[in-house]
Amino acid sequence: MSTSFAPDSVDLIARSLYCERDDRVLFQHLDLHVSNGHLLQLAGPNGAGKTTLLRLLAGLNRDYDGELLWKGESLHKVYSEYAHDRLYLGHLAAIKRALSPIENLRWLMSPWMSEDRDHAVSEDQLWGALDQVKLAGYEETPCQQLSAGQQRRVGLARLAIVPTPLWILDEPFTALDVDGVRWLEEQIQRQVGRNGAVVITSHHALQNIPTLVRLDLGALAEQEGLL
Amino acid sequence: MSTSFAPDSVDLIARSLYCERDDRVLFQHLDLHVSNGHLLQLAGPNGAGKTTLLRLLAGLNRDYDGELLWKGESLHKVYSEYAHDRLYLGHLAAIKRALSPIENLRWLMSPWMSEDRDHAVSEDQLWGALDQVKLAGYEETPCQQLSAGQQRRVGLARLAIVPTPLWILDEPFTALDVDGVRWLEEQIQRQVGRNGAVVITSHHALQNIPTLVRLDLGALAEQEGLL
Amino acid sequence: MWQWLVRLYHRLGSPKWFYEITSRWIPWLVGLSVVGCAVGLVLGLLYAPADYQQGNSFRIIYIHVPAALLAQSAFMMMAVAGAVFLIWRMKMAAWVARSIAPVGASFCLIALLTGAIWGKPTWGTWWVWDARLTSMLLLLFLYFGVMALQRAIESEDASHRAGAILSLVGLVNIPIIKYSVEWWNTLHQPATLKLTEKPSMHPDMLVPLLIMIVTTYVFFALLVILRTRNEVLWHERKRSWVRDLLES
Amino acid sequence: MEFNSFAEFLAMGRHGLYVWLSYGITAVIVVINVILPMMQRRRFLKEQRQRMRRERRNQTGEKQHASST
Amino acid sequence: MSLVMATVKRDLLLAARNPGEWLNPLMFFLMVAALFPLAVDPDPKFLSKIAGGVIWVAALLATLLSLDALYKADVEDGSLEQWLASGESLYVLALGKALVHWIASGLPLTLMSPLLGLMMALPDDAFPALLLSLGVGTPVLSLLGAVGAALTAGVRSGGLLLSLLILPLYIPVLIFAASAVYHAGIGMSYNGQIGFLGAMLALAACLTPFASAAALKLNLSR
Amino acid sequence: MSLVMATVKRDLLLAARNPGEWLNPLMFFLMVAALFPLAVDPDPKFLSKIAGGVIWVAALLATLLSLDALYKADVEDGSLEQWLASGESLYVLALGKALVHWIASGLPLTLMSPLLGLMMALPDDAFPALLLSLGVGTPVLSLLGAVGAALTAGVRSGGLLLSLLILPLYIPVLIFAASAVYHAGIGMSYNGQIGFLGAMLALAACLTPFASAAALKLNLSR
Ligand code: HEM
Ligand SMILES: Nc1ncnc2c1ncn2[C@@H]1O[C@H](COP(=O)(O)OP(=O)(O)OP(=O)(O)O)[C@@H](O)[C@H]1O
Ligand SMILES: Nc1ncnc2c1ncn2[C@@H]1O[C@H](COP(=O)(O)OP(=O)(O)OP(=O)(O)O)[C@@H](O)[C@H]1O
Ligand SMILES: [Mg+2]
Ligand SMILES: [Mg+2]
Repeated sequence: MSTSFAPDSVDLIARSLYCERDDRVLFQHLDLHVSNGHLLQLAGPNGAGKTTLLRLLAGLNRDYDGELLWKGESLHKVYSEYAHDRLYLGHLAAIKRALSPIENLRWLMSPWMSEDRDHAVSEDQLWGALDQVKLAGYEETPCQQLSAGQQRRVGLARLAIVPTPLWILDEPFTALDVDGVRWLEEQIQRQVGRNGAVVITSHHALQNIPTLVRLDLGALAEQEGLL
Repeated sequence: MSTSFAPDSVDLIARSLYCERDDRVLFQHLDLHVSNGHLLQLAGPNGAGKTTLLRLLAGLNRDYDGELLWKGESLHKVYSEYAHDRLYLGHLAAIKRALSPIENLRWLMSPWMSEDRDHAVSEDQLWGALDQVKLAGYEETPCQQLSAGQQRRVGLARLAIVPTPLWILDEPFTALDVDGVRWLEEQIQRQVGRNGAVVITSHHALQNIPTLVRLDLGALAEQEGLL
Repeated sequence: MWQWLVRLYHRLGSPKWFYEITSRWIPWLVGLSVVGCAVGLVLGLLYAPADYQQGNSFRIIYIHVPAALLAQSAFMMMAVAGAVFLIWRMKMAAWVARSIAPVGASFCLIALLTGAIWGKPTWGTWWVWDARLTSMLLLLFLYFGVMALQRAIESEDASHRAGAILSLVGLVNIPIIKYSVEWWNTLHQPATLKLTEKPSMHPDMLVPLLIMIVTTYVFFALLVILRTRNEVLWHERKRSWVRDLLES
Repeated sequence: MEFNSFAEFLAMGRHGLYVWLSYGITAVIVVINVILPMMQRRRFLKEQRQRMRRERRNQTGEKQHASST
Repeated sequence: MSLVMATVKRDLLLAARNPGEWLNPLMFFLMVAALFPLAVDPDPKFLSKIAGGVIWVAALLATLLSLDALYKADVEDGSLEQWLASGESLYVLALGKALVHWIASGLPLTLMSPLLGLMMALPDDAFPALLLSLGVGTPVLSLLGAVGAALTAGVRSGGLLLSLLILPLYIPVLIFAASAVYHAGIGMSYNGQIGFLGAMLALAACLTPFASAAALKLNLSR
Repeated sequence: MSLVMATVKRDLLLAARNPGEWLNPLMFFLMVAALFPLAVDPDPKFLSKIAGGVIWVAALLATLLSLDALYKADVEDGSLEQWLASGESLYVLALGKALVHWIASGLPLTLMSPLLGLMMALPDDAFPALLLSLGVGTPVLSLLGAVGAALTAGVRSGGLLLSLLILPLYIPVLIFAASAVYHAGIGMSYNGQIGFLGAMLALAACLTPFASAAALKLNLSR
């Protein structure tokens, strides 16, 4: 596995995004540029539209006006390449309670495990990742017997495998205890340090990362007179 | 409505409570006494057993060892009187999305609205309570068109009507904005001030109430060597 | 007397006592089952005379009837155990009830299958919608329902209670189902086909049948005890006596 | 004895198939019912013994760790 | 007692706001009954013989499917917890809920049945028996089914499980009701069957709320 | 493509861990079929005439009810979101899910059907037709039903709604399949019907995944 990403591997541009829900404009004239080494935190009060914007950026929702470009091309045109280069971790963890952590992780990582790609993820890496998130010994226990925090960690283990230069994370600190929070902060720092990029929504204050950019959707809306 | 409760109207005693879940002892040798003017906050990390203890105290769960007494008698023996004297507000709001706030509130308050009780709650009080929680104008709107915070307020409106000397509240600050939090704090202060009692679980720091007692289940468990 | 009953009850409620006492019972139960089965089957298959109408196919009776009787009483026992659990919150009763369900269902299935096989030579068809057959089929479904419900509920205590409630509801309904099915069948259809109901059976036929019935009950007890012991071990795995057992 | 030979016993006067099918199915179900709890018990014992060994190892490990620091 | 009344009122209001709740079972009823002529034989003479039984099977399945939602929403949104917190009798609640269920499913179904009778060429004499048997029999289905609904309220994908639990218990109702309709069709008296259905109704109304109440408590003390 | 394979594997694993998933529809199938002799007439001669149709109606209803859960869990726990995030083809996923559904419901149902045939006194000649028609017809039911399941995955109490959407689409399958079994029973050829079922299967396998994929996207972009 490469320990650092190529300098041009992240290039996500949003131009004058506009989005409304239920007749309320969430944001307009929104411009963004995410590239290597960036850490972008979306902030704002409940209901400001953080999750909505994050899903637009992840390509999961097409209900917007404006432009989204990946490496200069429309994001939805080059979607399968984009999908391979970014990792999306949503509110929902996609964990099956009847399956064990390793089985769940195997399913979650399967897009990056096919042989024909370079840097295909190996089975060993999965076990290693579970070890990193303190699930060693629980690899084969059904997830329904794990606590809420442990279940979240199964999804987070993906971050320890790092196959993608861009991470898009929605409230990843949910349900984590102090140790877990520290571990996740380190991962985010490492990802930025090795020239990857992270877009994140979180009420948690991120520190120690020089390139951190905060985008406050609440303030933006006020500025545009949307409230 | 009386503006203050009789000095002996709250008298809840727990003696050497013991409770285990999934083979793990949550607490043991737990003694408690809640009486007029008390504010008891249950604290502790996730999974410490706060909700579990609260539900025991509310009489909603009988899966424990030890004694629970209401005015000197076994709580479950005098349950219907106890139920009339305490208000329980759980994680779940019991709001039907197809009904309007006033319809929901009417259902929630129905145990205190029957004519044959003294101090029966009147229809006017319901409308007044909705007004207090800033839902004036939304009384007849189906709840599915309200935001999450507004939906929580429908349930909280019950606190503005105050038919009961004892309140048992589980994380009542969830999803409230700054104004809402302030209002709820005021209500709790008023309830304690007029000689009522409150038992609450919350990660929120409660201030300005001289009688506040914090019970840290995490610390307790450590002390008993349960971890 | 009363004191003794109370003591017995408390002992029964003690998993450790149950485990230890059944350790002593098991060899006897195994022995009785094997001997009873051997004697019953030798008498039934070799020495009992052939039926004048059905010939040798009647020898299926030695498993069919015991299984059918047991399947019905097992449901009753399951419901009673469930009631004990619901009323006195005795955990042992819940474990016994859970152990009975699959065993009772197995015997129900045996009764159905052997009956169906028996039907082919006797009636010329594997299945008819006769009252006895239908109510047995419904009993099987009731068993399956209890088992499926117990499996579906994640919380252990809730699953025991749900199973107990359903088996009690089922118990009240069994006579109603049985009666209605009988009534239905006799109304719709003149009794073209009937289970052989001879008033008196030749003693050479009867004795092995009685032996087999008793043996089946003993064997059933054995199976339930084996399963219940597993439940006991699982639930008491953190107690010192199980740890000691594991050490040895 | 009702039968004169073993072959006759097997044939059961034309009903052999039915009789032996019944007894066979019954035998299978009975055997399953005996084996399942026994297997369950064996699995339980194995798992618990493993768990206890693991726990003991962890405990001694911790003690060593504590004494070394 | 006022919370029971409030609940009955609220549930009826909910059914009025969300007509799918009672229209869907009705449509299902019609469709299942319509499948038979298609699958078996559309000959009216043949149909008229099986009409009573088929209509009853369809009614039974429609009731069964609508039961799944009876308690589920209340468990999920905390209504049931509030109920238990109120200290009022779960027995009466269970009775009230079964009543609401019957008003929203059994009653429209009964009223709709003559239409199906016409479509299935039910003999003219059998119409009163059909109405009567449905009128007395569907409340039994609601009462018995409510027990199953309470037992499976906390279970994911409980729909099929509920069917498995409850179908065997429905058999006596089905037998007596179908036989009442059949006998009416061939001009015989069917008082006995209706009497049995009535007895079952009385029995179910007294006993099943106990079981429902116990099952509901089990969902709560998690 | 690897995520599709992983999903098929995972879903089969889930079905193995949770046998209720495929056992419950099977039980329901048996029970519904058993209702008819009880409700209509247990006379073997009569039953043998309606057996094919009744078995098919029961199979159809069992399939229908098991469909409800097909996508619901995946929508709720975020699996589907991950799928869309992966950029792989939803068409192939929809096909894979329908396949898993058939393996867990249609296939056991087909294998179980001879037992029901025996109990319903199906004519001996009709058994191959029953097996064949179920073998070819149930995959069509799974494919068509998956579209409805995808459409209603985000809807509460979608079970009944799903039935309403899908039942009309099932009618052609039911007609051809039941007629195949009936004709086989009276000793006539039934190649034509099976041919039609085969054609429907081919058509459904090609087209329905498009519809499912579109419906799934609709659930996601909330
Ligand atoms: C699937 C088919 C069958 C089922 C489910 C079935 C069920 C039962 C049941 C439940 C009993 C016990 C009744 C009681 O005393 O409570 C019984 C007894 C008996 N069965 Fe069957 N049976 C079936 C087929 C047959 C056949 C084909 C025969 C023989 C022709 C047969 C002969 C008997 C006899 C002789 C008894 C004992 C008589 C008595 O105690 O009343 N059964 N069967
Ligand atoms: N499916 C939907 N249909 C209509 N409106 C929606 C939908 N989902 C979200 N909204 C609205 O869009 C707005 C933004 O929602 P969003 O989930 O993006 O907020 P958020 O900033 O992520 O809030 P939070 O801090 O609670 O996560 C909210 O006002 C919400 O009411
Ligand atoms: N239904 C249940 N079955 C088994 N164990 C349970 C159940 N509900 C809760 N528990 C366990 O009981 C413990 C205490 O849970 P509880 O909900 O009381 O925690 P809490 O202190 O309220 O946590 P939080 O801060 O997350 O609200 C947890 O470890 C949990 O795993
Ligand atoms: Mg959000
Ligand atoms: Mg809590």
